[in-house]
Amino acid sequence: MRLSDLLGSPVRDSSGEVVGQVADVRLVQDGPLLRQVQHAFRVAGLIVVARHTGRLFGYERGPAIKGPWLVKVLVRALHHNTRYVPWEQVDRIDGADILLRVPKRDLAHVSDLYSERIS
Amino acid sequence: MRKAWPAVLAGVLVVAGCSSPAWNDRDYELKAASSAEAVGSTVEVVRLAVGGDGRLTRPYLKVLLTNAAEQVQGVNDQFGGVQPPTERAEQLGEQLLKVTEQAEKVVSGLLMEVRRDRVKDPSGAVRELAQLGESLRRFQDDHE
Amino acid sequence: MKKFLGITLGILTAIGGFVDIGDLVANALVGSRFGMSLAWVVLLGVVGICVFAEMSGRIAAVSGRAVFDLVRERLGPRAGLANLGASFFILVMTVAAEIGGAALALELATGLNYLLCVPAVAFAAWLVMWRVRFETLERVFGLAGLALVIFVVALWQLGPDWGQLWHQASHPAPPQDEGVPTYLYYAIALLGGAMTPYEVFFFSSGGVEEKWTRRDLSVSRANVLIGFPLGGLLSLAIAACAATVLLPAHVQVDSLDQMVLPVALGAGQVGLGLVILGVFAATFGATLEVALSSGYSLSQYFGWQWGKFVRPREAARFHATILVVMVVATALILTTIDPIMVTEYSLVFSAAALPLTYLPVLMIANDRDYMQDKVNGIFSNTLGTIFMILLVAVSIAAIPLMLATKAGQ
Amino acid sequence: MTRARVLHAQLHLLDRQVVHDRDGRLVCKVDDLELDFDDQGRPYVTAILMGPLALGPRMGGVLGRLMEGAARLLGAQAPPRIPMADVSRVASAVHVGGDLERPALERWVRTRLIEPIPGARHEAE
Repeated sequence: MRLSDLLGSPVRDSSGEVVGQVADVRLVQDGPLLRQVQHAFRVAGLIVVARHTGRLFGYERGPAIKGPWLVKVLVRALHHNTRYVPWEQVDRIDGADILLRVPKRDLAHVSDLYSERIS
Repeated sequence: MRKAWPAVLAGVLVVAGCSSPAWNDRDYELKAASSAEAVGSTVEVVRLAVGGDGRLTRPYLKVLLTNAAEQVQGVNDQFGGVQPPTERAEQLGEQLLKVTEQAEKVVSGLLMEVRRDRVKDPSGAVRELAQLGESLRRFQDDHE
Repeated sequence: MKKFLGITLGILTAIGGFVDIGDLVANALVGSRFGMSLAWVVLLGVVGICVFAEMSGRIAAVSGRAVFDLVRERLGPRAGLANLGASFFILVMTVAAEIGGAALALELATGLNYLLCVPAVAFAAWLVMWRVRFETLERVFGLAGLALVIFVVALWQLGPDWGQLWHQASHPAPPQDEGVPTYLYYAIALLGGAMTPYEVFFFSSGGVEEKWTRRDLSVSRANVLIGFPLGGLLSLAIAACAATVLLPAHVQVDSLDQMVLPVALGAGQVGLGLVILGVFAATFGATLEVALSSGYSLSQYFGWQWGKFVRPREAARFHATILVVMVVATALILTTIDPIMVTEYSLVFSAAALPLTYLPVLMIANDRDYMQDKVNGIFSNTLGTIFMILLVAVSIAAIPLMLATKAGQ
Repeated sequence: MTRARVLHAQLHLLDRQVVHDRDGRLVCKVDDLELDFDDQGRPYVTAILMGPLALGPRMGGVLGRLMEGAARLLGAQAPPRIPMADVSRVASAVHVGGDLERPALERWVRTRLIEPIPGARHEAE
C-alpha cells in the first residue's frame, strides 16, 4: 500500500455517514524496529476534512505555524470542522473507503491534539 | 534582409484588430486617425534624431531610420488595404494617404542619405518633418 | 570592495526584473504616453519584490531550500505542476526575447542586422552558463548592467522641468487622451515586470549556489535592499527620460532604438555608447538569469540535482534543460517574431501567475519547522499579506484587462 | 525515554527534497511513501518512493497516466525506493544514507548528452 492510497480517501462513520476525506496522516515513530537501528514511523491517526477542496497548509498544527494572521484565519475558517481520527477508531479499509467503528459525534476535533499537549 | 519586418508588423496589427474591414464611416475614420497617430509618432522620432544628428553615431542612426521607414511603410500598406465604405470615407483616406506617403518618402530619402554618408540638410529635414508631424496630429485630433 | 561584490547577486536579479528587454521598452513607452504618472507602480513594485525576495533569501540561507522546492512542497504536485507549466512557458518565451534584445543592442552598436547576431549571442550565453563560475557570472553582468546609470546622468543633462515631472508623479491618474483601462493595464504590466517570479527563483537559487548559511542573512538582506531599489531607480530614470523628450513630441515608443534616443540626445556619443553597452549587459544578464531559472525551477520541482556548484556531469538533467531551452528560444527568435511584443505579453501572463509563487514563500517564511527562530516578524507579515491581496486582485484583472484594451492599444 | 517523534506525512514528508548525507547531493523528491502492516495490523512507513511511477498516480488525470506510461515504455516496472532505515534526519529536507543508484533518466542524459560536451567533467572556472 502507498500513502497516497489513504490521502483523499472518503471516510464514513459506523452508521455509514460520510465524515469527510483524509487530508493528512499523523505518524509516530514507535513502529517496528528497522534494521535494529531505529523505529519505523507508524500511522497513528488520520486528519479528516469535511470539505472536498483545499489543503491545510500546516495551519492545523497550533504552535508551528502562527502567521500570517489572515491566511491562518482563512484556512481555519475553510476547514473549521476538521477532525482527528486515531487509528484505533478505524474499523477497516473497504476499497477506496475508510470505515470507522464509531459514530461521527464521537470524533475529536483536530485542535484537541495540541491543546492536550500544552496542558 | 529585413523583408520579414513589415509582414510581422502587419501580423501584429491584425492581431490588434486594426485591419479588420471598416464597417462604416466612423469605423474607417477611427482607423485613419490611429494610422495618423502611428505615422506621426515615427515622424517625430525621426525629427528628434535628425535634429540631434551631430550627437548620434551613424550605425545607430541607420538602424533608427531603417525601422522608421519600415514602420511608416507598414502602416501605409495596412491602411491603404482597408476598403473605404463610402465615397466620403474614400476622400478622407486619400487626404491622409497623401500626407503619410509623403512621410514615407521623406524618411526613406533620409535613410538613403545616411546609408551613403550623412544627412545633407538636417535643418531643412527637421522643418519638413515638423510640418508633417503637425498635419498628422491635426488630422488625428479632427477625426478621433 | 569584497563587501560590495557580495551584493552583485541582488543587482543582477534586479536588472533581470526591472530593466530586461521588455521592461526597458515598457518603461520608455509608459514614460512617453503617461509621463511619470505611473511612477507609484514602480515604487510599489520595489517594496513588493523586496518583501518577498527578503523572505526567499532568508529561507534559502536558513534551510537551503530554493523557491520552487517550496512551491512543490506546499502546493503539492498538481498545483505545483500548474505553476511550473505556466512559469516554464513564460521563461522560455522570455529567454527568446532577451536573446533578441541583446542582439538588437549589438545591431544598434554595429548596424549589423540583429538576426545575424542571435546565434552568436545564444551560444555565448550558453557557454557562460556551462563553464563560468556563478560568482564570476553574477559579478561581471551585474556590474556591467550598471552602465544603465547613464539614464540618470542623461536625465540630468536633458535639464527636464523637475516641477512638471514631480507634478505627474504626484498625480496618479491617466493623462487626458488616455483611458483608465489602458492606464491600469500598464500599471499591471509594470507591477508584473517588477515582481516577476523568476527574480525570486533566481535570487534564492543564487543564495544556495553561493552556499549561504545563517551567517549570511545580512548579506542576503543587503542584496535585497540595494539591488532592487537600484533596479527601480533605473526604471524610473528611463521613464523620466522618455517623459522629458518623447512625451512632448507625441512619440509612442515601440522599439529599442527609440528607447535609447533620449540618452543620445542628452549625453551625446559617449552616452549612446554607454547606454548600448548597458542594454547589452542587462539583456545578456537577463538571458542568463532567465535560462538558469528555467533549469532551477524544473529541477527543483522534480528534485533533480541542480546548480553550478557541482560539475556539469553531476547535474546532467539541469544542464540538459538549459541547453534545450536555449536551443528552442533561439529557434523561436529566429522566426523573426518581435522580441519586445513577446515579453510584453508574457509580463501580463506572469502577473496572472504571481500568487501561486508568492503564497508558498509567505507560508514557509512563517513555518518554524523550516525557519526555527527566523520566522517572519509582524512587519514582513503585514506587508506580505497586503501584497498577497494586491497580487490576487492583479492576477484576476490581468487577462481581462489585456483583452479589453487590446494589450494597451 | 523521550517522547516518540510525531510527523504529519503530507506536511513533513511528501514532496520534500531528499538529500544524500555523504556529499550533500540532491537525490529526488519524496514522491510517495510505501506502507506495510505490522503484526497488530497497523500500517507503518517502510520506504520512500520516487520517480514517475510514484508521482504519476498521485498526479492523476491524463498527465499522471502519461507520466506513468512514458516511464513504463522506457522499461521501468516499479518506482525506485529508499528504505526508511536509511533515513537519518527529517527537517526542511529528508536526509538519507546508504548507497543509491542514480535514476535512469539522469544516467541516460549524462552519458548521451552531457558528457560528450567538452568540459562536462571539470569544475567551472
